[in-house]
Amino acid sequence: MTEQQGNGLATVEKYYSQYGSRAKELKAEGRKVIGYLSALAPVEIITAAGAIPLRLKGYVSEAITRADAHMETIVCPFVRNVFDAALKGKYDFLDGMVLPHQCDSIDRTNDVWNYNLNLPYWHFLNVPHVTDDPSIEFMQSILRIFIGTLEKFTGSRITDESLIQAVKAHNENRRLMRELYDMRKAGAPLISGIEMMKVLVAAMSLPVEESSALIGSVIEEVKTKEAPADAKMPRIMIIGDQIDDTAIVEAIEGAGAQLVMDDLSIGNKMYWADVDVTPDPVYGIAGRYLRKLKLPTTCANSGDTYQENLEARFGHIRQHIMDFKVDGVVLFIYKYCDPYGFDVPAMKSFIESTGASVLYLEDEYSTSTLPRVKTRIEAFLEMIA
Amino acid sequence: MGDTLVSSVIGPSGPEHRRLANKVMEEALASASIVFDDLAYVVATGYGRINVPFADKQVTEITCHAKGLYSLLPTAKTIVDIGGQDSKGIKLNEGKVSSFVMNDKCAAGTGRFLEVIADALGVPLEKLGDISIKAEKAAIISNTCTVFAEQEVTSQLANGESVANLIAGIHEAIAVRIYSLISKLKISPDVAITGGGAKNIGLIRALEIKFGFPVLVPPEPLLTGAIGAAIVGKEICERAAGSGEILKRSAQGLQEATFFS
Amino acid sequence: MAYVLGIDIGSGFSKAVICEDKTILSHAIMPSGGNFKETAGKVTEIVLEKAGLSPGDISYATATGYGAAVVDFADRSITDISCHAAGVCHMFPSVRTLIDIGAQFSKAIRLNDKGKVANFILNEKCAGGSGKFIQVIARILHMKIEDIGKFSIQSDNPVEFTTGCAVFAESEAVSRIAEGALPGDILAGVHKAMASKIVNLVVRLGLTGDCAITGGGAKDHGLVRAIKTELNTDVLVPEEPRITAAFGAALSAAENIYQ
Amino acid sequence: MADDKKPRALATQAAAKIPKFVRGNMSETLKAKEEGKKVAYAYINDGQDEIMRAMDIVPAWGESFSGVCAAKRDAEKYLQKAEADNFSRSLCTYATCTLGFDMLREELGGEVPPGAPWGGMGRPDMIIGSGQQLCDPRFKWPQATQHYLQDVPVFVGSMYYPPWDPNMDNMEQEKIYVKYATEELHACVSFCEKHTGKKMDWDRLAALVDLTDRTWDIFIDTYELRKAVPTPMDTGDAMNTMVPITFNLGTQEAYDYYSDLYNELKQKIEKNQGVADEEKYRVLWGAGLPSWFALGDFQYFNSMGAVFPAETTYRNAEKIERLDLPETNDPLEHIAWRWVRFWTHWYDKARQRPGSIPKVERIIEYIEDYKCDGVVFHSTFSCRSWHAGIVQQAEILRKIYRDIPVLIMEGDIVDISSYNEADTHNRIDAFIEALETSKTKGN
Repeated sequence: MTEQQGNGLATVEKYYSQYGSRAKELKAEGRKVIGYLSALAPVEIITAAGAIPLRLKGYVSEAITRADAHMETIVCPFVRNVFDAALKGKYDFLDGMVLPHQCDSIDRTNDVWNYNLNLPYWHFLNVPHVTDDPSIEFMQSILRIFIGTLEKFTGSRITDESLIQAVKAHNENRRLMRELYDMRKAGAPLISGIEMMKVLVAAMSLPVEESSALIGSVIEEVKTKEAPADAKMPRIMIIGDQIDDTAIVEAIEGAGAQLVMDDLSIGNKMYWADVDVTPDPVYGIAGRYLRKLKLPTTCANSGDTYQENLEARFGHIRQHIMDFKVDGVVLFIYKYCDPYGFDVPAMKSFIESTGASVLYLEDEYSTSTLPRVKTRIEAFLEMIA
Repeated sequence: MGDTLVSSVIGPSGPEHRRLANKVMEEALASASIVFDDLAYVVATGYGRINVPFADKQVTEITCHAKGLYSLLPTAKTIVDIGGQDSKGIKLNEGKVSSFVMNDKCAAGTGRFLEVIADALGVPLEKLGDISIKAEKAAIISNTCTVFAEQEVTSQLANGESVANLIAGIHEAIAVRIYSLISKLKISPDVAITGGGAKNIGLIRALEIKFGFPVLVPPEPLLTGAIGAAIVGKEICERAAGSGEILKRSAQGLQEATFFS
Repeated sequence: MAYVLGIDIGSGFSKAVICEDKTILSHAIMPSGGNFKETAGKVTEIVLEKAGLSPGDISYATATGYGAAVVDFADRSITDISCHAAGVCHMFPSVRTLIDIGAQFSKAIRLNDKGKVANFILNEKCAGGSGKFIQVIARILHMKIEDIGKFSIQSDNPVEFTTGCAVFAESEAVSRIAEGALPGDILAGVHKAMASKIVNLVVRLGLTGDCAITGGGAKDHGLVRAIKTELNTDVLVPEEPRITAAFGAALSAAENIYQ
Repeated sequence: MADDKKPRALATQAAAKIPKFVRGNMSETLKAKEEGKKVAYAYINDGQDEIMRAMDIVPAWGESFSGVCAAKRDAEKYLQKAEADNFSRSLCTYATCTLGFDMLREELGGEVPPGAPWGGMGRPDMIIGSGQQLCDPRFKWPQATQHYLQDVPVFVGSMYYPPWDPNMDNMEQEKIYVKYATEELHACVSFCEKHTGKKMDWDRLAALVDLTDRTWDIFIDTYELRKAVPTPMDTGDAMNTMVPITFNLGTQEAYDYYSDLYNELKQKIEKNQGVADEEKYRVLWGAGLPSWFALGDFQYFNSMGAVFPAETTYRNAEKIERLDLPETNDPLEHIAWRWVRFWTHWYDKARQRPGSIPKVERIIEYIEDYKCDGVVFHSTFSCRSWHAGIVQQAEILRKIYRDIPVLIMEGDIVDISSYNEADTHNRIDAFIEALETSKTKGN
């Protein structure tokens, strides 16, 4: 990846606009590529299996044309869009897919994906929704089942040593991405929200070492940038599940705001918490994905009181709002999403209690609604100005 | 620079925003008997605000409705704007927007809903109000989807339900949608209604029943946003005059703009 | 020789057909409007007049369609799904898969070899795949429904419609026009969007045998072309696709006499 | 198309007793206070019924309450209340309806809002949810409720079952799942002990677990009587007779209810009494919760000679022997095995038929056993859990079994705004015609 030195953002642009192109190349060289859905998929294990983990994304500007023949329209619009993309052949180069049990929209359509795509390798990772000790133990068991199926598929054992190496590699990847995030704390960030979105998307389409190299070169490039004049633009944070396109970010930054932070499932949720390197690596992995990763589908009601539960669920959001001096939060939730949808009133009042304003948008995974979304965002910015 | 409204023009929108923008502007200038260059500043708002090339600034209809309405009805705390494409609720705090809501990706509770139904019943849009207040009993319209509500209306009509009752039923249905939208703002009086929907007495009555108190309606509801835009422009000019800075104006004159259409 | 009447009160149009046994003597089509009952009477008058018959000459009348219930002078009513099947089977005996595109609903129907409904499926509670979609777009383009086909067919660059909602397709179309898209391309886009929704119904039903399209949508060449492309097979279209159900109703009326 | 507006009539006296049953369950939650009992918000099929019963905790069922609101077409005000606080209209309407009711009750300082159907539900002392595979609202709903009842403690347990995978042996996985579920049930017991201040009486629990086994058995024995031609009871009634097995599991009342129903059905069979005047078509209710505000549609089917001798919905029980449960002294482990096997005991069958899935195997078995001529699915827009995948089931059924007439109806459990009677009846009419065709073709 030497060609990257100095022109990281150019490479990012390439991998963002031609998503998965690098994985395709490596596939041609004989590497195995495993697609995965959701931030719940333990990429460490895929890496340890010698395969390339490729995050499945949708295509917001494409209409869903083929999925509806097999999948109800009451299913999460993001899931439908990705499935549609797969039916259209956009993921034909994959050797297999892992669908973690994030929500009903994935759990209840697991059969539909498997039946219609029928890839050489398929696994539904039955992640629990609860985070107590029995759940951690259960999580380890199902991770071992997952490891077993990968070993069967690749024909080679996944040793604890290779898992530990993978854990370290992905922790390093997370560390680098956090370093890039830190560059957005400045009054005038050196990297725009649009650039950041492209980095996040590009990074999830590469083998971990290449991903780290790319982030590294982006950091180098961004460092050398001329610091822009400290413009008094409102600082925005976006919260949601998988937003993997710049369209919405362009709507925000195009209206004269700066997107300085996110709590998205391809962003901060992926990179904030490391896996503890434990003697039994599976234990560390289970703990990271079940407890450290903050998703509305892992029900952390560890606390005895409602306040404690709130802290466990949303505490990290307040931290980000303070660290990144956030003025306004865009809460972008997909229609038909029970896990996020039921959180909205509590999350909204929690965020407002930090002094930040909230714009709640319930929308499709589609640019078709962009004109209306833009008006809301502009009005929101006029309001908090 | 005074506060008086010198001239106003209302024209139907449509696909060719740009040409229509020029047309209404020309008419407004004519009726005020001034020329484009006499204007100190031009602010565009509304769904097609980006298609007003000669505007110096674009501001959303939310902010403009707030400003405009505050100047017309200073006691209003909550604004309900029932437009063609969407309905909005705006919470006012001393004339500034403190929060707002817009209807989701569904035409239920918007002016389009009324247009579609008026079409289906063969009743002119502006007549809906007067007809519906003659209804003895509002028909039950269970579908919120515009298209299926239309089907529901036609079938009830076929089963002999009266046009007046159906229109009243439709107003009831829209009032329900709008009310639950506005409820997200924690409604506080006075409530003012603007936009095309405000011209529909039947809909106003239905909403008043939901709110439980009478609502305010400006003399020309359709103008509220434009008036607000003018006020925004005036404020910008005054701020500039105060700080002595030169206003950045759009390069596009009115004449060049017409080439776009 | 017995004369039979088939009358189809759709949510958009009302159609009537008079047959002598199984041959069409006359047909009539008019908008259903607000008063189905009145329309039913009127369309029957017209079709009788065209055939030079009086009500007394009709030995059996079968009603179908959305407003069938109001046709009090009918001897019997059947759903338009069965009537479309009967009508098409008589015109094109080889057809096993039938697509009907009405004002409110699109249907995919599978026929058995006797022209009876073996299985069927209607579009979801969303008008995206129905004729409504076209009406909405035609309205903002200030265009007559019947002119739409020829505009659409000229387009080789259809606009991508990302919304499925017939009502909100309007705002999407408006912004496309503002961006300078050509009417033809927009219509082709609408047809593409509708076709994929309709074809999904066929996929769910399973495409078998020859395929025919009936209903108002079948008069739209642009839509028919788009469906052919999506289905990747040829389709049959009756000369006057809108009267298929009324014809089917007349055929079943004829059968009733000889039972 | 005769527009059938008759009030809903039931085929069995047992079904007619149900409103009293439901009303009783709801008033229990209101009486509990003076009886010194604790009330818990609970959610059906969470496997925690016997625990609550053994500790005299009165379950308050949100699903039941919302269903009643819907049946009385009186849910809109609650749905709107929830919507006003930003709960999306696309979320589970069982949950949003009850949440709206909770909000109103809190505004009245805990007093039940006037005009609440059947007296409404009392304020809970605790909330017992489950992060099990049944649906997301099962663990999000309790969390969302606590936002309004902040002093009320919430427990969310978990009861998973091995996912269906044609290439994997679920048997070895089951042990992992049962171990996990058992530990979660024990956690539930500790939670209940903590918040009732009582200790669990394990003998009593064991007795109740045994009672539930016997209730599952008699429930299935009773429902299998519906194989008779004409069927003595159809799904229209079953949407009522589901109440005891769903909301009163682990009570003698539930057991007695089904033994009464068993006897009633026996008599009807002897007298050759059917549901329809003339039973022309037998239809399987293949999947989906009903539109509680439109149960009259079952009568509309009946009026055309179509009856439903079986349904997959709310048949959430199985003959215990068929589940072949391993021996255990821990009643909680027994509950875990019972629920896990309830889902997995179809897997082997599905594995034997290439291209099949367990849900479709179950449908095929019922089609054969109950001699069904067609299948009706009901898709409700606010519930993903039971309704995502129906299109797939219909497709697989057609491909691996036969081209049996299928009708997919659309509506919602509680929100009437998605329902259109004229359209629904039109679809039913066409389906009946398709049934007629396939029967004449058949013989």
